[in-house]
Amino acid sequence: MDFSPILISMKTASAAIVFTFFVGIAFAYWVVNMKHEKVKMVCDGLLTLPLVLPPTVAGFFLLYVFGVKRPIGKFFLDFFGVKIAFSWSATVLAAIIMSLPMMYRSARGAFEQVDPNLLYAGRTLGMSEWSIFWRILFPNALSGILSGGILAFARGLGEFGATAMIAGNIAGRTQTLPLAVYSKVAAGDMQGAYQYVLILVVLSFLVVTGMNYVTYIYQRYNRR
Amino acid sequence: MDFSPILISMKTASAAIVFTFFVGIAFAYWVVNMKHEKVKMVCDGLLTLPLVLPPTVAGFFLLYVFGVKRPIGKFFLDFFGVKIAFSWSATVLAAIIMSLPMMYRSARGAFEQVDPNLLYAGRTLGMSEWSIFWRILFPNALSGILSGGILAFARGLGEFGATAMIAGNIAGRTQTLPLAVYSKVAAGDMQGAYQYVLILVVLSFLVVTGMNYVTYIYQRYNRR
Amino acid sequence: MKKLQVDFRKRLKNFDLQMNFAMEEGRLGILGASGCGKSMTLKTIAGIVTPDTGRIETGKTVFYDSAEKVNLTPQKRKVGYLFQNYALFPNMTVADNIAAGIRHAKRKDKRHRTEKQNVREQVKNLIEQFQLQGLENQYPVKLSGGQQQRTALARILVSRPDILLLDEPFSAMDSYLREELQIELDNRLKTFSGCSVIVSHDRDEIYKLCSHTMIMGEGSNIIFEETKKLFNQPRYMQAARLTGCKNISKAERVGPRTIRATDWGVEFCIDREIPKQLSYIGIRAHDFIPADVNDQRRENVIPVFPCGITKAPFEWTLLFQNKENPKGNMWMKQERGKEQIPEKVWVDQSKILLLE
Amino acid sequence: MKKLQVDFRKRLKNFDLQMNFAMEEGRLGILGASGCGKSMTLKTIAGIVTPDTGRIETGKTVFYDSAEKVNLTPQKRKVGYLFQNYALFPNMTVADNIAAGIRHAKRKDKRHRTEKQNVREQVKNLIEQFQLQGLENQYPVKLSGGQQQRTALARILVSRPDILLLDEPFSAMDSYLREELQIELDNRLKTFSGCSVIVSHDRDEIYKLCSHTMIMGEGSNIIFEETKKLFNQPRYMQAARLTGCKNISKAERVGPRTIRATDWGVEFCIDREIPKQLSYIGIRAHDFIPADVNDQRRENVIPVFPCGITKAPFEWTLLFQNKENPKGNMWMKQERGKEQIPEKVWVDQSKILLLE
Amino acid sequence: GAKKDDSKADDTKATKTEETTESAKEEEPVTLMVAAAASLQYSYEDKLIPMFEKENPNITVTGTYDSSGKLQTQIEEGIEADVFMSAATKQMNTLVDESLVDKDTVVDLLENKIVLITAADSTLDLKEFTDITKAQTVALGDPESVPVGQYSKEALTNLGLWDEVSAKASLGTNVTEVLNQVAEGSADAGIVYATDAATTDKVKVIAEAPADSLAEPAIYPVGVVTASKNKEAAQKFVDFLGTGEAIAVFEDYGFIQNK
Ligand SMILES: Nc1ncnc2c1ncn2[C@@H]1O[C@H](COP(=O)(O)OP(=O)(O)OP(=O)(O)O)[C@@H](O)[C@H]1O
Ligand SMILES: Nc1ncnc2c1ncn2[C@@H]1O[C@H](COP(=O)(O)OP(=O)(O)OP(=O)(O)O)[C@@H](O)[C@H]1O
Ligand code: MOO
Ligand SMILES: [Mg+2]
Ligand SMILES: [Mg+2]
Repeated sequence: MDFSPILISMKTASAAIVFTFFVGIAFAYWVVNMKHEKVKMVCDGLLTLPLVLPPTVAGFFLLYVFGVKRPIGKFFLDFFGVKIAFSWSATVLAAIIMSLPMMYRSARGAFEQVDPNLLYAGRTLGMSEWSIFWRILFPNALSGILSGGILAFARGLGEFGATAMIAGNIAGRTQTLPLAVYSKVAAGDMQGAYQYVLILVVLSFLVVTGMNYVTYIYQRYNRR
Repeated sequence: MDFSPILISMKTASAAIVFTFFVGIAFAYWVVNMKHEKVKMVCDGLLTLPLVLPPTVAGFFLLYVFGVKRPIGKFFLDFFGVKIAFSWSATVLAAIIMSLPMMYRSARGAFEQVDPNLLYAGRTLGMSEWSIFWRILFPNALSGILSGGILAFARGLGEFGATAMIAGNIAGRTQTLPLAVYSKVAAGDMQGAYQYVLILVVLSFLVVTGMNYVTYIYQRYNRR
Repeated sequence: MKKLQVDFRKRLKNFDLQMNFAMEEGRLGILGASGCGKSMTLKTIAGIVTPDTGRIETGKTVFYDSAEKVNLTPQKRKVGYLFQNYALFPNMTVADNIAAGIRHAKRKDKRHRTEKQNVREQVKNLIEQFQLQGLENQYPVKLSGGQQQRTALARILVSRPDILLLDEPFSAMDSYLREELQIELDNRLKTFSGCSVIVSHDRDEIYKLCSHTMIMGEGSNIIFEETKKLFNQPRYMQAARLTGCKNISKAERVGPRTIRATDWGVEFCIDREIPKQLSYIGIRAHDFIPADVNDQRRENVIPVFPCGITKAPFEWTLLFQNKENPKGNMWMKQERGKEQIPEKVWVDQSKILLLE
Repeated sequence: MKKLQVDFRKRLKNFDLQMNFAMEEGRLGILGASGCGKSMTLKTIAGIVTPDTGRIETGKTVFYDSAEKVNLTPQKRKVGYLFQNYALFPNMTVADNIAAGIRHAKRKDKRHRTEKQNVREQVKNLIEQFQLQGLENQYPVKLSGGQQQRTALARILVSRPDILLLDEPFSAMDSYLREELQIELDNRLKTFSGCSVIVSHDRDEIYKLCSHTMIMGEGSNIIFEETKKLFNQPRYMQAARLTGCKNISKAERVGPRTIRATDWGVEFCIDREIPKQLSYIGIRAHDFIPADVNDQRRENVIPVFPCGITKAPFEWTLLFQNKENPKGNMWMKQERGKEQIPEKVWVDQSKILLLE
Repeated sequence: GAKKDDSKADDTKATKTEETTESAKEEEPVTLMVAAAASLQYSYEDKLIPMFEKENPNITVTGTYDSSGKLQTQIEEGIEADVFMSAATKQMNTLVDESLVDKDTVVDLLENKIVLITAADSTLDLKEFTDITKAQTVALGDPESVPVGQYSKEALTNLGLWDEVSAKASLGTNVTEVLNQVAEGSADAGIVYATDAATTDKVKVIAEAPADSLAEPAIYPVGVVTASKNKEAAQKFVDFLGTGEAIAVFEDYGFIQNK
């Protein structure tokens, strides 16, 4: 069995979740604090969008945006020497785009459930908005945020359609676990497919349970 | 342009969200109230699972479970005369399985953020657990739950891989919008694809915004 | 017949909560220092917190018994519990919050129409009694503290509990409203056949409302006594302090009828029998009486060395020490009007509290 | 120089909140019925609620000015606000909650080490002062009501605000602790150069702690006065009621020096000048004095028809009506000891409050 | 049961590493990327690439396998493939027209047969290709995007059956789907390449499409991508695929040499 998909998948999912986690939270914070109700709803709709597109189609659009021949892809290539499409960064990009809505949405719901008096209290105590965010809003929304993180991580780990399109299925470079599973299945090698599926499941199981455990430990204060 | 995919998708996503919404909430409630921390974590892992499987692979498993030759599929066929695979019910099944983790996870996070004193208060007032759930826990977790609902709905609307596998791609019967988009894109008919994508986006946008609006109206009590 | 018997033990972080008391019909007031376990005790009775061992029962039902593994749900206990922070449902208006407290008879027994009518009427009555008119459709975030508390009280009373547990029911109300609602509650409780437990920091409130009073030390009940008796003869140092005795001093017996208050450097003569376990004495600030310079009394008279004066609206407080042997401060309270610092003060020996 | 000038208007659901007052150094107490807008006023000053129009400023800074479109963030206002429900951070221990209040000097100015040391020390001091020892690492859900309130107080004081806004700072504490902490706060506030505003339902508390008192009616300030003066001459009916005057009656002038209290059916003679706008009179329950049967006084003496007696620990209350013209109830309070129902009571005409 | 021979593949790999280290001094090491239709993956990975690398120690070959249509898009969008092998001429022709593949290098290397399949344990008594009309549900590749779908449609149209069949057809988005749907009995019958049918024993082949039903046979063309930076090596690989040795391997996997 080839172990490279495991490594690639882990690297991809980890890199993606780090980005998604913070960016998703940032978007959620930004949208929650919007004054204008209509703009808010529109932004929300836009951020939820990648979820309704079939991943393959989302992959297409990504390819049209980040392909080496398209302006943005070209820009990255020319100025940073980074080739996005068909490289490892493309697997990360796909995972990010497909999991961001979950992170964003979960974080938003979580923020909305926090008692606003706590935030006011922080403000009158002279805490900066930054530390109010990190020390009050964030920890008190943690359950919901971690739920989102788990969703986003799992989605990133399982991302297939968009990855196959924008990153290709290059063994040892962009072949993630889901792609490897797919390849095995396509070749009728169910045995091999099951092995990869098992790894995928165990991996995600470990991470999810680990995240649950962290929440459990961290939220001592909520237990009675 | 063929309009049947629109209808099928709408029917599928609606049917799926109704099921997912309540079942996801029920699972969340069940897991949140588990006494045993370890069992809790394991159940959580299992319920998050479908998210890490590439949809196509998830479709496989569904096919293996609900195929007419397999016990469950056979049971349905023999006793109810329902052939799950290749029917409209299969599109719904695929949408449910793929969107359930989001609903479950979001609802769980939302429940955990509700002040337990409110539940105790309901109990001492003699409210049944049933009405405590619907009149206290649920409305106070609404932000998070609706976030989950939006995620789940969008995911159901966009579900492609598992649907193609278990429901097939039968025009007018099981061809949902994502499948139609995929066909168009794969055939290089970008014009046709854009039309369907537009419909998909508008549809999900309407529903997401509608849901946001409902939350907004419903949560008057939270505004100051 | 005992209406409420409580005997349990529960480990808390800093100490063990160990309660053991029984009460008949009537009202029990609980006084205790902040954090001594008053709210926890109520929560245990209500079934929100499960004790480690013990037994809690009413005449009718066993709520909890660790030996028999009984642990009724809060619903089945029919206990009304006023949370210290009210715990109003944020998603319901005032009227809905109150209506949420109504325990419905079995659905099928009544016609739905009449019941709905009934609910509306009950809620309306309570809203009036608790002066919440105009706020029926307001949500809790938009209520003032006192309004929240009144809503919570109304919600509990409408649920017709067998036992009422009130955790500082009037703390957020202004004195005027408080007195009105105390009278209101008093009247309601007169028609209430079950027993009720009231936690309060206001000893006057307890005195007015409760037939019996329990004093709690850290984690356990020290005294359970008829209210009047307790306020007159607190017997324990904590009880004296919590019933408002300002002057408490360590004391030792130095003669057959003489006690020395070591903190103040004063000796007192007592004609009553002096209990063996005496270790403190207490004198209420009101019980010091200015003595004329030419007063003939010799016993229990203290020459005054004044240290400070504070004035409250209707009384003034004198802080003084023993002029001949200045040590700890004593407090003396006087009604306004006679605002003159006396040379000596006297205390009737029958007013001196002998405490354990 | 005015230290705090407040003048704003804000639509609330049931009424408009319209406040206009200015205070110099010192402490302002606010008394007002439940729901009249006290907490809202504090929130507006703190910057949590934005008024519709107006101007709020201190000597140093303009907090809010609708005309100039100034609206400082709460952070910049440096206002310490004690929330009525404390608003402790549930995710932080007691110590962390208190430390959260510390405003850091610009990071680079100090060495990190010493600052950390400093924080720990400040927190430790406050924990001791507020008697929270042993609870440093407890989370708020596990604190009793009083412990929560003390933590919140400590957290605010550590943030060294320019202005202190305390919303019922001692409501959840038992009387003993309350008095101790009042003294503690009093001392702290003496060294505090800014001004502070205290909302309380306890008029004694206001009397003890505040140099000035403001009485609020529904949505506006009725009086702003030196505390002592206000308690002696409340001038307004609401003020009299909120400063604890039990007996208030509608009144009308019936002669050059005669007033009839229509609710009680009693006439009183007054030698002072009687204000034009007189519409109520008030008599404090303590100011009725038992008159001997053979008393020679003829004016302001009421024959007593007793209706009820209640006893508080150190005083008893007599409810009575005018025997010759029984109408509304009057309250009379007496110290314990002289527990005899008098035939007549007399009131010193200088003690009769003439109210608008 | 897939056809593969792990032990042999491992052997060749092991020898290759040794040789690469030796010959590295002589020639610049080159890495080739082959973009090939998914159905070619196992013949490539297990046999052909190891064989080629053994012959050319300085060349390492990596592969990306997916549906031909997707690969076409990816080449259009600049994937750094050197060699493209499609499962149909349509994609290759498009790329040649766009000058993305060198016209001169294109070879119509292999031919594949389309076959009618049913589940191995099917009770339907199908005998001929035209019996497909007896099935209640049919799984086909999507003619718009899946090469085998195009051929299926063409064959059925020529046989005059398309209208009847398409009414009860599920158009799979890839061949794997079609295979599994038939194997699991979701569809009573399906049409796939003979090579696909050979990857699993859960389906049985009923019949090949009649010879005259296809105007042109199903051709697998291969060519060098214009943008390739290693054209020489790429051409070497294409040439290697045409050798008898390589053709023999393809035939092992069920392909037929196109003549
Ligand atoms: N869930 C809990 N777990 C462990 N300890 C707790 C918990 N809740 C409260 N405590 C601790 O138990 C003690 C008693 O708390 P309780 O709330 O009963 O006090 P209280 O007597 O009601 O005081 P107050 O008058 O201030 O409300 C306190 O020291 C508190 O810190
Ligand atoms: N966010 C809000 N929006 C509109 N009205 C509000 C809001 N919050 C409170 N109110 C209303 O404003 C009035 C004043 O409330 P506030 O909290 O200031 O009362 P308060 O004087 O502090 O009373 P208490 O002594 O009971 O705490 C109340 O009638 C309340 O119902
Ligand atoms: O729905 Mo997908 O395209 O199989 O990830
Ligand atoms: Mg308490
Ligand atoms: Mg208030």
